Amino acid sequence: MPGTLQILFDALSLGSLYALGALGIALIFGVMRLVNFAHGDVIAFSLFALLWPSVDAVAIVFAGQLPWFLLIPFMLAVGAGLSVLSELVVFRRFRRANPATMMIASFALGFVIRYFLLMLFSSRPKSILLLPGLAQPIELFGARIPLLQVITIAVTIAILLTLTAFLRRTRFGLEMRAAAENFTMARMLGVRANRVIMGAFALSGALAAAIALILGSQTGTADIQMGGAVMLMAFIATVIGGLGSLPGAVLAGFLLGAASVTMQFALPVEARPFRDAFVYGAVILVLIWRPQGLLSARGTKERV
Amino acid sequence: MSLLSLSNVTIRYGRLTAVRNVSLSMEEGEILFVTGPNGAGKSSLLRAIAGVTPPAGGRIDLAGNDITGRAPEDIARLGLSMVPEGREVFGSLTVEENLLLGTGMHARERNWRSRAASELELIYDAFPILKERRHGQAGLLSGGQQQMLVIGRALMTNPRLIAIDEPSLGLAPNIIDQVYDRLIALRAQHALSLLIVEQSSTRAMMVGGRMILMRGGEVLLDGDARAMGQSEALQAAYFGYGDH
Amino acid sequence: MKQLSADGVSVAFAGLRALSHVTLSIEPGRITGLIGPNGAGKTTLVNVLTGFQGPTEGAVTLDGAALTGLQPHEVRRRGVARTFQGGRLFRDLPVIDNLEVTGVGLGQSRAAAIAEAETMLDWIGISPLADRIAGTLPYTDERRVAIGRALMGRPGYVLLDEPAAGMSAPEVADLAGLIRRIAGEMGCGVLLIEHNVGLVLDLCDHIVVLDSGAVIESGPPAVIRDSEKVRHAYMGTAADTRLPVLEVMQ
Amino acid sequence: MSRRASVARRTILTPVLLSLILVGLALLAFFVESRPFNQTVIDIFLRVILVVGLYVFIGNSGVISFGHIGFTCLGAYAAAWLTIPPMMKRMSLPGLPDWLIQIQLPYWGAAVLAALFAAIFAFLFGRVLMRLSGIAASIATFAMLAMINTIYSNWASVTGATSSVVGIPIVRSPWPYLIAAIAMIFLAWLHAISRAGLALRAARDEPTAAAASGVDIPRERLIAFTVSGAIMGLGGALFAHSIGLVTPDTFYLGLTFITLSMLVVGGMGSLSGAVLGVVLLSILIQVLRWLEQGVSVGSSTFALPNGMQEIALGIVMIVILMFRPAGIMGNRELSWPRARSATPEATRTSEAGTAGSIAR
Amino acid sequence: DDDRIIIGFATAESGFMQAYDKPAQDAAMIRISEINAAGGLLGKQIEVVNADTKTDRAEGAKAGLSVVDAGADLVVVSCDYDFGAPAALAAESSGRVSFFLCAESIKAGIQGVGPHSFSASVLAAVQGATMAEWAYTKKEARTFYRLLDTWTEYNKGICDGFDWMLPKLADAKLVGEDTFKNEDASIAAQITRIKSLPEEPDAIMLCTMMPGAVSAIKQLRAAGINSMILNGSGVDGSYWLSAVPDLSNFFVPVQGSIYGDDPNPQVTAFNAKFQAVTGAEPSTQYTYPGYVMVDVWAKAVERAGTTEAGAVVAELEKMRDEPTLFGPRTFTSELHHQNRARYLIVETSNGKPGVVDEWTISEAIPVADLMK
Ligand SMILES: Nc1ncnc2c1ncn2[C@@H]1O[C@H](COP(=O)(O)OP(=O)(O)OP(=O)(O)O)[C@@H](O)[C@H]1O
Ligand SMILES: Nc1ncnc2c1ncn2[C@@H]1O[C@H](COP(=O)(O)OP(=O)(O)OP(=O)(O)O)[C@@H](O)[C@H]1O
Ligand SMILES: CC(C)C[C@H](N)C(=O)O
Ligand SMILES: [Mg+2]
Ligand SMILES: [Mg+2]
Repeated sequence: MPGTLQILFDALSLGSLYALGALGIALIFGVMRLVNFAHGDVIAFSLFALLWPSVDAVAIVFAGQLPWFLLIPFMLAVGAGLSVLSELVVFRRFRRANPATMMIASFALGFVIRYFLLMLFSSRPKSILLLPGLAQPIELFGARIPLLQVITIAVTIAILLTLTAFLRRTRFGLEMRAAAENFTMARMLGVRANRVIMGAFALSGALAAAIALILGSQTGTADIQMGGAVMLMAFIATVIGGLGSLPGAVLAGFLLGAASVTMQFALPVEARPFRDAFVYGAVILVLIWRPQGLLSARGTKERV
Repeated sequence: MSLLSLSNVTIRYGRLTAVRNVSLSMEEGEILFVTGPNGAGKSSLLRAIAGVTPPAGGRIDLAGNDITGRAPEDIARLGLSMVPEGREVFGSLTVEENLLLGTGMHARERNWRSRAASELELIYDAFPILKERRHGQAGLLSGGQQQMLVIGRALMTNPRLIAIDEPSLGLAPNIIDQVYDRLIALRAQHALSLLIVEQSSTRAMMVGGRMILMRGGEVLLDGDARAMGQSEALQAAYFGYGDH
Repeated sequence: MKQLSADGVSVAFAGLRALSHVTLSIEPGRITGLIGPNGAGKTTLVNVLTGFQGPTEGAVTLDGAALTGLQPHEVRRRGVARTFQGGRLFRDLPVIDNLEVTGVGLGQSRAAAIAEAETMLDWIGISPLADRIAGTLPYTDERRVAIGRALMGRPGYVLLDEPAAGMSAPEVADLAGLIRRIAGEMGCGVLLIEHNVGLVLDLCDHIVVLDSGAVIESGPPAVIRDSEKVRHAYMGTAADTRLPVLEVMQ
Repeated sequence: MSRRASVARRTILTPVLLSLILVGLALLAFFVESRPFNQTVIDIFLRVILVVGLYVFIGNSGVISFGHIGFTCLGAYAAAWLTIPPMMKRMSLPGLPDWLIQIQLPYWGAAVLAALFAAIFAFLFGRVLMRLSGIAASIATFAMLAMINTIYSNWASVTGATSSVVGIPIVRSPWPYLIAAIAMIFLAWLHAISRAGLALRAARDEPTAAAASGVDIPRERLIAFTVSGAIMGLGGALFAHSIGLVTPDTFYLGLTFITLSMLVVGGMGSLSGAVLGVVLLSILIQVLRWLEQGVSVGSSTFALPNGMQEIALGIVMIVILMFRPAGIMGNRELSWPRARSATPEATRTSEAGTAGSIAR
Repeated sequence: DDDRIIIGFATAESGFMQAYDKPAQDAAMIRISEINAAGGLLGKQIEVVNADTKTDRAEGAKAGLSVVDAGADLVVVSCDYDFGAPAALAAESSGRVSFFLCAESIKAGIQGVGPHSFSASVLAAVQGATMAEWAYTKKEARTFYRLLDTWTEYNKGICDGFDWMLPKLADAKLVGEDTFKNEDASIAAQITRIKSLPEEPDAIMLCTMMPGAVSAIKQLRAAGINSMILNGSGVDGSYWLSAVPDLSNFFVPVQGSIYGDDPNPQVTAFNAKFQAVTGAEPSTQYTYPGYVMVDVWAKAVERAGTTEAGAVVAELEKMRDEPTLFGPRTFTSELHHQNRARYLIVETSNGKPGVVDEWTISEAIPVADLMK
């Protein structure tokens, strides 16, 4: 049986992706009460932007050839750009719509993005060599963890701290949360709510791009569907973490990773294929136990 | 030139006309009470001025700018501060965050933070309970406490015109007095103009100023509050009510 | 004996005592007033009486039987109804359905519920509103509909949380009449929370005054009107303690 | 007794009109006599069943469920277990209990049992999940779907795991599907006008007030959840018979989202919205297909590039929702245009010619 | 329509199956045009009709029906069994011969569709068995590790063949096994399990396919696991190799080589022709079965002298090691699929793939074992 430290690292490796994903989702949810199903496709888009204009199976990475200090900003910009665009063109029209409508709109938007990529790049996954250095594992206290994951974890925590501080301390953050709760009233107080929300979209788009970067260099493939799996877990993390609570989302992300990894170790081989059933079962239990989420975001209590 | 002027403003909700060709104007520093029975269109009128429900017809000017159909935030930035009917607190924010929210629009001006800070103290003096709960979640306040909060929040933005839809809603009598004292004091200090929807004609009479009476979406009476208070006309107008 | 009562009820929220050892009882056919400064704990008390808020101490009993621990819908089915300070109509449903729902919630068939809803709207005098979508009603009509909803199924007790808020004097006078009929004709026990002291003094047989969670005074209107404590803690200038138009009407 | 006509009498027209639309489609298929088109119509009926199933729960409770396709999966496999010839079952699904292997029912019998089977699971899951609301409930229902999918994708001896289960008798006549769809529409209508339906719709808008009105919210939700579970199960069974094989991944996110979209675009607040959402979007998809295959305009043939169909579909959906955030029908029901007093209600959502709502 | 011979393609022109269907269909078209150029079949020109399945089962059924209605004598369906079956069933129920382009599950044929259904490719199990036996005999591999991606039936098929073969190999032993899901963002846990073995296994049987395969391989190698990695044909192709720089000790079975080094020069010639027609060389070996399919079906039609289904099936079932460009084909009345086939072994070392050997499993996998 492998050392517990190694198991911990593996849990972190998986969890860090979910956590980072959850951040992007929690952000938009906190600001718009919108479950943004297009997020996963923004991820895919940001990665495929590196392939463009080449569309053949043996991808000649174009922007991908940039040195990292140009490449990273480029991707973040693409993600943020697309996200802002979707806010301008689509979500802005749905300010007063109910959550279900927005959800479906975001899904439809994701659908459009996905098939646009499909039309351009066909369904065969493209392979890319992105920041290869990062794939190498490093030894810590006799346990092995890919450098990439170390970075992901660090980045996640860093983003979490900055975002939280940003949302709590700055005027912008305050206005974001206000616009989220009562759009019209916020405007009556002179809040340029539309700009504020656009800002939120830019942030979450950049986060999506960050995930694309990490997924890209970890899996070495650009696949139209790629965002999907991570996003699903991210959604779940966002909810069981406590809606609108960024720390909660991150915590839950890591917990999901941990759950999945421990199951992978604990279960006998014939039960392992059912791993996810156990994970999702746990999710349901957590929701029953704490419907408002692990760390329910401050100020979500209701009274009559 | 008058601070606020409406000419032939009409407001419709689908087929229903809530306000019909209303024209009126307000001077700098004036107090204008709007009263009238249930469904008269008072709230609708205020919502139109604030840019929330753009009028179906007519024109609204604020401080010399045509604000017909302008965005609420722009109107607010022109110096209108609105307290809508029913408590619209940001329940998930703290009391203090609620109060500070409105000051953000002055962020470009110099020393706005210090000004905001001092404003805040003034509000806290007027409503000590808010200070007590300053870091508490606004949504958990009692109805009246929430009402204090929205009024305080409106005052924080140091507006030129403040429009309040039924300030006394859910407030204990002694608090109502405080609210009015505060409003009148402010008016004295920075020539603040007050547009107040008030059901209690007695209150209007006490405070004095101008008063209009709306019914069925039209302005029936317009005159001095004290004078009108006693007048038969007011009663008469009221007894016409109930014809939905 | 027949009464809805709170015995030594206390409620504590994180770092704040909303109610401490409050005892009060509501009897059929009588109108009990509950006044007090903002934040005194009036709504909280209503929440406790209707199962929306569990008391940290004390008990709620209905005609001798314990209500404490029951779900709000169970309390309602036992005949304790309330209105909300914030209106809380079913905004997307027509007025008639707002009442019908309650009938159905109480176990009536839809037909029966509709029938009662119609009689109820008549009884209150707002039949013309029957088909209006509740969300579009002016503030004061919301109040009347909310009361109608609370009266469905002839509850033994109704707790009205600031029903007169935002009403003009004549409307208040109207409401006063309605509340009298609720106690009189229906024989309901009414708890009336209001800041319109004039209305309370005028209507109530018995008045309880809360301040920061505790009962500071209780008794008949006369006592309350002259109570120094109450005046100090609560009353304002004369403005709202009289109902000029009310006199005109009677 | 009430001055109004009974609720049923006031609203019966809605399910009748909706059924007529479907009958029209069936007749069209009957006269066109093209088997692909026939299959298309069958698909529409299946979708109608599924989306109506969604409506019963989502439309009335306002809780978005991502889990209902799980019940479709249960239904489909139940139908497979009950209709595949025993000898094939013994080979491909040896894990089934012997009595089940022996059984071979006609498709309609199997479909009814499948609906029952799904309903039972809906009831059991509902007991646990219905106390949740809002997004928490949505995620919980999704977790349920994911569990069902994982189990059915790996329990080789009973579900054949990821491999298709074959040998399910194929039914290519549209009539059985039509009858089922109409039956489900009426079932949904009955639930909507029932006390449970009304109470649930009220709780959707104002849970607090609903509780204060004596409504036991979890219970009403459980009823709707179970009924809709049954409908989804029936849909699953017929789905299996329409293509003759089942795999778990057929009943996962793809189907979940397309059905949800149809419901929301049609208008999740109304039964008519559910049905029309399916019919209109399906027609739109079909038209786009034809465009994609190319239509000859005079001499030249004009064709959309491949994949354009999905993109166009997505865009159209977004545009519809932009102009009708509450869906094409809003929360109104199909009915004869009748003169109504000029209440604001009539104007809040201004469908030409349509009026009334099952709520009334 | 006796004066016309029609082949109907009910295949995916969009969605993820398109990546597999399109090349195979192009190859089929090449064979068709060759036949037409050589005077056609039974003296008639072969015509082609298409219907798009959109990589969707319900659409698949429609597509099948529409090509049948268009009078197809041969119905060609999607590469994968799950997506091809609805169309195949449609064809079967109207008594037409149907061919899966490259389905590698036993179901793709009599067992899963009916007596008129065939597959042009080789069973996945054969791939697993081939790699096991070859690695054992040619690479002295003795300790094996089995890593299964439970996503598809194809993956499981590979591992089934591996499981069938392993016991037959004296003193070869399975030192461990594990599963993962194609979409798993990280397989760190699975890797740790391998790492914690007393010593690295000689070979890892990796039963997976795109897109997850690349990620898994990348992570395995990044973790410093250098055992030889055995795969199914699903990971053939050089288009993804750039993602795993200098990949080595990596083996794939293929029916023909796309790398220009096929022992049979005609294959290389075909690749050139394919490029001439489609603009690019074949990107995986899954291009080839399409060609084989038309080839064997046409032969059967010639011999039967008719396109009538019964007769054609009878002729097909007479084929024993029928030579084709991409290895011999055998069809019997109990199996319309290859349970034994010649495979080329492609080794990738330092990121360069190339044919290193050729292998045919010592005995065919019994149908009974395939059905278990
Ligand atoms: N959103 C809306 N949709 C439809 N009709 C509305 C809407 N809001 C208000 N109305 C109608 O417009 C008319 C005026 O309403 P308004 O709220 O302005 O009256 P009010 O004078 O404020 O009444 P109150 O004193 O009770 O607040 C009423 O008939 C009301 O029903
Ligand atoms: N859920 C809660 N969490 C925290 N504090 C609460 C909660 N509910 C009420 N309070 C506090 O308890 C006190 C009593 O509130 P309550 O609403 O009962 O007052 P009230 O008498 O109804 O006042 P008003 O007349 O303004 O409606 C207030 O200070 C309020 O902030
Ligand atoms: C502000 C709160 C006292 C409002 C109360 N909870 C209601 O539902 O009306
Ligand atoms: Mg008003
Ligand atoms: Mg209160």
